[in-house]
Amino acid sequence: MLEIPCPWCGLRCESEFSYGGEAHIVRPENPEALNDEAWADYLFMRKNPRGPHLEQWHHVYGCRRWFNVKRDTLSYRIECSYRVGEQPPEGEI
Amino acid sequence: MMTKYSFFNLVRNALGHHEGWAPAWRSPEPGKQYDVVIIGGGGHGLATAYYLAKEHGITNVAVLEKGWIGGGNTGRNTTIVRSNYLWDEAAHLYEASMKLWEGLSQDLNFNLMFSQRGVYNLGHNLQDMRDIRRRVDANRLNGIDGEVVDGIELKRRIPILNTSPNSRYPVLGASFQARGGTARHDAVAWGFARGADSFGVDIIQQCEVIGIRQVNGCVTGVETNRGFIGAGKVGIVVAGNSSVLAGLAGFRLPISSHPLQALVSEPLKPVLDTVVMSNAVHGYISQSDKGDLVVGAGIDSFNGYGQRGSFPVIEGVLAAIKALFPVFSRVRMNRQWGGIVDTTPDACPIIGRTPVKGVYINCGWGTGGFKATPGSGYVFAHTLAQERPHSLNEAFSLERFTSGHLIDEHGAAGVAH
Amino acid sequence: MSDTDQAESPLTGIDWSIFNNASGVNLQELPFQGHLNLRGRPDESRFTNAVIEVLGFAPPLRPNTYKVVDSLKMYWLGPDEWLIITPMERQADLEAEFDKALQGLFSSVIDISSGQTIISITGPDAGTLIQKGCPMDLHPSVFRPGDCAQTLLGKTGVLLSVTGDPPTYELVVRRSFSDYLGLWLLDAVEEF
Amino acid sequence: MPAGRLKTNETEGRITLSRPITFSFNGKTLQGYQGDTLASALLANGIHLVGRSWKYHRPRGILGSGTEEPNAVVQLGIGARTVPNVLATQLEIYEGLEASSVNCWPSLEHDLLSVNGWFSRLMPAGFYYKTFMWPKSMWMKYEQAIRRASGLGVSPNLPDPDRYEKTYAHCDVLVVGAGPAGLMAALAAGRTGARVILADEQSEPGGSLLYSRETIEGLPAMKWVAGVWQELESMEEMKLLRRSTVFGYHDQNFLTIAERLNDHLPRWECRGARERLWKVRARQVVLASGALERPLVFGNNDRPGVMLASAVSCYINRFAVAPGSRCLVFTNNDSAYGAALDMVDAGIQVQAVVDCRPRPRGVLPERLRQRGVEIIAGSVVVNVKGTHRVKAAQVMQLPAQNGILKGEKRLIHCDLLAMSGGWSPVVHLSSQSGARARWDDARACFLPGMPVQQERSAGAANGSFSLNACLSEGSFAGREAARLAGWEWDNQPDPPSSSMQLEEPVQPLWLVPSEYAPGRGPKQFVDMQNDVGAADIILAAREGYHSIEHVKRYTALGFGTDQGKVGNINGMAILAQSLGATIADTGTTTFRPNYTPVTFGAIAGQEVGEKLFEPVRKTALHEWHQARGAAFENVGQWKRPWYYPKSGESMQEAVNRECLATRESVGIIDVSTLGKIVITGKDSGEFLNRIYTNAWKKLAIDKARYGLMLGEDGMVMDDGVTIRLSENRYYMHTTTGGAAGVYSWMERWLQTEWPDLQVFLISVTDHWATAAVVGPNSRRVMMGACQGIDFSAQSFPFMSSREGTVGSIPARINRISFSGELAYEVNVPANLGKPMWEVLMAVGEEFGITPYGTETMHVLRAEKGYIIVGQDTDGSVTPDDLGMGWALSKTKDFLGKRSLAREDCMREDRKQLVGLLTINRTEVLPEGGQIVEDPDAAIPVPMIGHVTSSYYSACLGHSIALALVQGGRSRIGEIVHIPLAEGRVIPARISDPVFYDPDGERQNV
Ligand SMILES: Cc1cc2nc3c(=O)[nH]c(=O)nc-3n(C[C@H](O)[C@H](O)[C@H](O)COP(=O)(O)OP(=O)(O)OC[C@H]3O[C@@H](n4cnc5c(N)ncnc54)[C@H](O)[C@@H]3O)c2cc1C
Ligand SMILES: NC(=O)c1ccc[n+]([C@@H]2O[C@H](COP(=O)([O-])OP(=O)(O)OC[C@H]3O[C@@H](n4cnc5c(N)ncnc54)[C@H](O)[C@@H]3O)[C@@H](O)[C@H]2O)c1
Ligand SMILES: Cc1cc2nc3c(=O)[nH]c(=O)nc-3n(C[C@H](O)[C@H](O)[C@H](O)COP(=O)(O)O)c2cc1C
Ligand SMILES: [Zn+2]
Repeated sequence: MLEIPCPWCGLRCESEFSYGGEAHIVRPENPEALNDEAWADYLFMRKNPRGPHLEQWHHVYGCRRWFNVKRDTLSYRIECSYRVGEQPPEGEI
Repeated sequence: MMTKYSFFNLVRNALGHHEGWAPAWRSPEPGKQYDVVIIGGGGHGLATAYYLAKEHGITNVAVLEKGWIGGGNTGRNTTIVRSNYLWDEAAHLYEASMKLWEGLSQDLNFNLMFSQRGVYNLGHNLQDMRDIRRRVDANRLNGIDGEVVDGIELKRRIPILNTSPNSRYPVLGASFQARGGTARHDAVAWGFARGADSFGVDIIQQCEVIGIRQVNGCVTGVETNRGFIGAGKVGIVVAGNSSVLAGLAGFRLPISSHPLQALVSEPLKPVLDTVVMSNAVHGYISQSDKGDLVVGAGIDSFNGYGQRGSFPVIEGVLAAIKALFPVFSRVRMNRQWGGIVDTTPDACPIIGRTPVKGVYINCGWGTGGFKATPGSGYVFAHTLAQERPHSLNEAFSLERFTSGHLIDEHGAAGVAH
Repeated sequence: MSDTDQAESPLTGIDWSIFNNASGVNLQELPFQGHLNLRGRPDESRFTNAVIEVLGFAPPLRPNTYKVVDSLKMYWLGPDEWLIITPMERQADLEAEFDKALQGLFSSVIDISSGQTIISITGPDAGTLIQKGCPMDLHPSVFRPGDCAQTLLGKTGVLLSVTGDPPTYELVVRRSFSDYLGLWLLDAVEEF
Repeated sequence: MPAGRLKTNETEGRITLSRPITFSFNGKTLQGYQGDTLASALLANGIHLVGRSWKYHRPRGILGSGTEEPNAVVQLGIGARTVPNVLATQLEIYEGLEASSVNCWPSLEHDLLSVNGWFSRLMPAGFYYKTFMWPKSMWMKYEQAIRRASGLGVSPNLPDPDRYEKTYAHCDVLVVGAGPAGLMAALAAGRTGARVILADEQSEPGGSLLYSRETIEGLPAMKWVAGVWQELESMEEMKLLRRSTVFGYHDQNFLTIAERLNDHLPRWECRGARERLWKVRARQVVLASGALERPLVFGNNDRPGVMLASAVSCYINRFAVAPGSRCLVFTNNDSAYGAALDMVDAGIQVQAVVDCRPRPRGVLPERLRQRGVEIIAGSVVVNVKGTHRVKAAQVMQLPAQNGILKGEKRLIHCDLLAMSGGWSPVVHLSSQSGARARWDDARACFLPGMPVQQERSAGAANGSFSLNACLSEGSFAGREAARLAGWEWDNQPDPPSSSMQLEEPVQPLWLVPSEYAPGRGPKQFVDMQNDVGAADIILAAREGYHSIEHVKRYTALGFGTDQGKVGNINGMAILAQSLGATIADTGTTTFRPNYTPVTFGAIAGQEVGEKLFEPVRKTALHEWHQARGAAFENVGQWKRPWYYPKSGESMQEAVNRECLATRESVGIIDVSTLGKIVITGKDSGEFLNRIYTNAWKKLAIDKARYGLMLGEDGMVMDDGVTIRLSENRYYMHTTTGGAAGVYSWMERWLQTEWPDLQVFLISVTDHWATAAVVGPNSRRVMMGACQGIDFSAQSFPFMSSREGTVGSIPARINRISFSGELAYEVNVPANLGKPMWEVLMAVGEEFGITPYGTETMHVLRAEKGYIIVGQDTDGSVTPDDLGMGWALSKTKDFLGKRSLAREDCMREDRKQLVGLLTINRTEVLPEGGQIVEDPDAAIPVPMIGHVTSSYYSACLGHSIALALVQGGRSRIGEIVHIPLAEGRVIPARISDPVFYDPDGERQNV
């Protein structure tokens, strides 16, 4: 069971959270202006990297905040978490 | 020429203290140039190579495997084979695979221990039962065997199943596919490898693809940890690693790779002679020929390439198994492990061309592609050889995510093994 | 809410008598309290001032802490969310005072008194009992008086807080899950 | 005292002679003592043959003395409490214990399937892949026979009556193993004040000291252990767990421990739970799990009476049992000499020590020589005679030429063969934690790899085999772990020292050479439980299975309940030899949980059964429904009344009655389970505009509107009515099943995408109890029950909301309808739900107010063509498919809108929601039934849709259904067919989905 640092509550067990997938996917400003490819890209295409990943988690049984985590998808190690609106940490990603 | 496996040959070799058996496949050094390079030596990749040679006469083929063949999901799945999928496109594809299974041991001259002991998908609420009826009726009209079984009949057939109305999610009934069952997963990889090798296909293990070389948007070969290997066409069949390979080729996929866990009990004398799956309580179980109960769960929610997941999933699945089979409470779990499953938004595979000319992909089988191994290899070989999809995989193109023509198997395949 | 005499707490369906035999733990429902959900932005001083004006004290700003002042208990739930527990008879007044004080502010106060209930667990084994189903570290050196946390107990979310030495705990649980939680506690207490 | 029991006094060994215990094995009543394991008690009774092997059904005895045991697998007990596959070496005996051998029939001594042994030449590794293929149809028969032959123990066939506890735990330092290293680690960490958990799987602490004759600080080892234990027990923050196996090391220092609480007790002494699962988050971990002795791989090395040398010591010193009377020792290292000395001192005749090393000269060999025992150096045992028990062994001189030994074969009689092939540190947990074990040539073993988590190994687990090293490493590791967890204490005393002497180096000996090439002579077993011989591994390599993982899967090496604890390293070495590679190249197979098997029950815990498997969510009115005899339906986690049968009524009759009563007079239903979310803040209207497909800003206060919610993929996700309570406040209803998902979905958009919107969401589902009063007489009921509201159609029109009281209870009343009837939803705080409901029932009595459940609700809504998301939709349905294009705003963006413009969503022939009227008006279509145009078409029959909802409508006197049909709206009037499984086909006519009151007059009255 992972131990996830909520930016508000600190380290908590994975079972208190739900997973939200890749972070920093921005909803297009004006969807109608996009062609089908661009829209499909936003909807479905994901980086899904093997290694460092910026992803969203929701502290659903805690403070109910959505936040971002930098986690390695191979080692499962979590480098850090940061709030929505904050910049992802520097470094390889 | 491959030595034939038979009882007669077994006796003959016994007299020679089994010193005369030839390797099931060669261990060749990588060649310089192949007509087709298949990346990924799982069941699907090896089957593709086999059918390329057998059905299309294309034998200048290499299968590149970064580890050992069958070491990916092929070697770590719960071996459930069935073809009772909901939507026509999926049902036809899986049924084609089922038909291949039915003669595969003989075709490959390798006993895959394909055991049609039947598969039950349990229903626990009214909506489950509606979905079961819908799927079974669709299957029947598509020529796929299936029946709806009520709780009483289910209890008669599987007396150790808990069908009490006083459980949290009582079992109301099930769908049953008699032709479904299990197969010996490792043997599938080995059988296809041996078959492909006998046609001259090079199976190259410990060979990891680390780049895909292109000229003017057209593939010319692959970079590997053992050097460059030229290729006319490249087929990517790497399951959980699909996004990584797509990344090397310069495109993205609608895929998330997740851990999917499974576990086995200690070996027991025969006690469960069929496969039982439940979506609602998230667990499925069968008993292998060796005697261990093989138990599977739902995916871990997070993306992961670690071939391991989190403990709560194991707790959940064993609670589910205990709820369904209270008699197994004192049985002990021997080992647990995980694979990396390539899930798509519609729980259906992607088979076809990619934005890079000459690069084809076969992925997205997620939690349920073992059953499709022969069929997937068959249609992918066709796609590679003819440079256009087989009618069975036409609907499974990458373009469907743009057009919106998804084939949503989630309802039927919440745990789609 | 006017007639508490007609009111039924969520836990009426549970027979607690087994707890009477448990030596190490005591359990009690604290029904019919006022529960107010308060939302607002703590970086707006008008908001914090309004809270002080109504309650007489500032909202706890440190995550996962609570304050008790007289008969009021105020929990931090999130960076813009608090729970205020008041005696039932003060609840309506408080709500009205808040409505007034918060006029024109991005904020809200909402009565959820019927939506949850409180269980207090005391006794030397109280912590051990809760630890069976709660993944947080409840050691008295870690989870200390003044701390609270929204977390899991068994398969339901709870708001857990601790006071005193030996520690005693209070659980706030949603109404529709309280029956389950009651059964869970009855099962878990068997060994004590 | 039985034959095999050594003379001993009370203080020697760990058994208590004053407490005899009676037990039975294979139906025979036997005696042992408190402190015995089943294995020691059997040996004391002279019983060596305990089981049959998996494939060849060879007779097997006891090899080891602990978790490593591959052979002595028994079935414990009978009935509901039977346990399959228990290790006799781990099972503490208790009064009345019954155990029996597995995998043999009709009896252990005369096992029919031992004929497999005769055919074993036909059964090399993987033989089944090569045969049983013809004729094709026979495979299932062959398979049945294979299944019957394999498997070990028997599953219980009754539900488990026992209880299983679970708990979370947290600590600064978790120490695994209470041998000398672990005890010192716990002591050093505990003395700093850190929170420590010490877990050991054995019944008492001491680890290998339990059978050691060494002294520590001048004390007999176990005296020293007792002192340490006492100090540990006195520490406040020390948790000592006995009979507790750390079986999994997961990510982020999460470890799982199975504590066995009752398995060592007779039934009548069992209290509480059988097992407890500990889920531990440890800041630091010390792995002091010791080392396992390796067997040697020689001919017939599986015969009963062939044992690990350390096990022999253990039986003598710990259990006061002589496992034989004449022993031959075979070794490649010094430790077996210790065992030989133990035997000599216990009065067991040691025939000789066969040592493959040319000149064994250590302290221990010298001591043994002084005792007059012959040492046959530079030699090996090549074969064992005897079937059910060792009778003699053949010894030959090294070196081998081309792997073959030539020369004299010396036959030595013995009834016990003690072997030692060296030691393998238990690197299982460190490997599970992610460290890659590394091969060490000097010590001929794998050592723990570089830690990737907060862990370290100490003692034999770390490859340090001397007791002094174990003590000091343990102490250092414990201290270091505590320090890293933030605890320090400078005054730690120096670690104690012991009497143990240094040993000479081991000489690796993998496949023991003999006069035969491997595979030509007697079987040389590597993995005894799975009957994997050296020849099988060599065959696998010959056939191209070169990876150790392939060899594992082809031969089943390490696949058993023992997970290859003693066999794997030998197997890896033999593979390396046959490939001409090094063991470091070959590597290990992957170490995975569980270290030893753990019951499903312990992992499931008490989260099973009707009450605790999943929360049962109940409304405030649950007890009322129950008292009225409601049948319940699971909807998500909720229990909802399904229908209320009166005595003797069938479900259909009850539903007919409920429907008619509602349509004709008045019905009442508990709809408290609907999700309810307050949306507040000045941007609430804007937020709703984005979330819902239709427009919200212009909705008047106290007015309600139906909303449709889509996923970003354009598919219908949820629906419900939302009411505007005030300028900046809305009250949203979601579906019962969708509530949690919708809430978290909306929070996500707000928090991550639109943080600039001033909106708060508060879930109030649980706060409100809601009753819907439905039917033409509902207004009368409301007027009778409520004060302060004018119920006239003009002042309280359809789709509006008012506040008032029901009885004396403050209530919000919404005039909305899911049935097409005049209807009101009464919301009160849930604590007052029951009195509210009772008021309504009382007032409604004169109108025959009828409570109804979800089934009637479904019929009523289907008569009106209202959809249920999740039943009439399946994740592939757009609003237009449902005929709800009217709900899509053209002027604003909303979630999912863009997706609707994709090619596939615009197809003409998409499936559309329609009604179906069966030609036979009483025939109810099966829900889920497929729809075809031509029932006689050849398979595959093209399907044009399916039935989503289907009921008998008592009010219409007709069966009705909703269906999704390709291009359905343009087919109204056509006849289609629904083929049933039994071959019958039901014809039906496509109709408009609204069957009842199409103009909506009734709800507007
Ligand atoms: C626990 C679990 C249970 C399952 N249960 C079932 C079930 O019951 N029924 C069912 O039908 N399906 C099941 N599945 C799914 C099924 O296992 C897979 O869909 C299927 O085996 C995929 O086969 P594959 O050949 O595509 O992939 P794999 O077997 O994973 O093969 C892909 C190969 O590609 C190799 N590779 C990756 N990257 C590179 C590279 N860069 N260069 C070279 N090689 C590379 C990998 O090493 C791997 O060997 C389960 C999966 C899991 C994990
Ligand atoms: N003469 C030799 O060559 C030789 C070789 C090996 C060991 N030894 C001796 O053995 C002793 C080793 O001491 P040590 O403390 O390192 O080990 P140990 O073997 O004394 O103790 C290890 C303990 O850990 C327990 N254990 C192992 N895995 C566990 C798990 N997963 N969960 C719970 N408990 C677990 C075992 O039951 C055992 O009690 C020393 O006395 C050493 O001299 C000697
Ligand atoms: C169908 C199936 C049955 C298995 N049966 C056993 C078994 O009886 N014993 C065992 O130790 N492992 C068994 N395994 C698990 C393997 O040992 C191994 O854990 C799994 O293939 C994943 O590989 P890995 O653990 O090497 O990563 C089985 C695996 C599968 C897929
Ligand atoms: Zn939080």
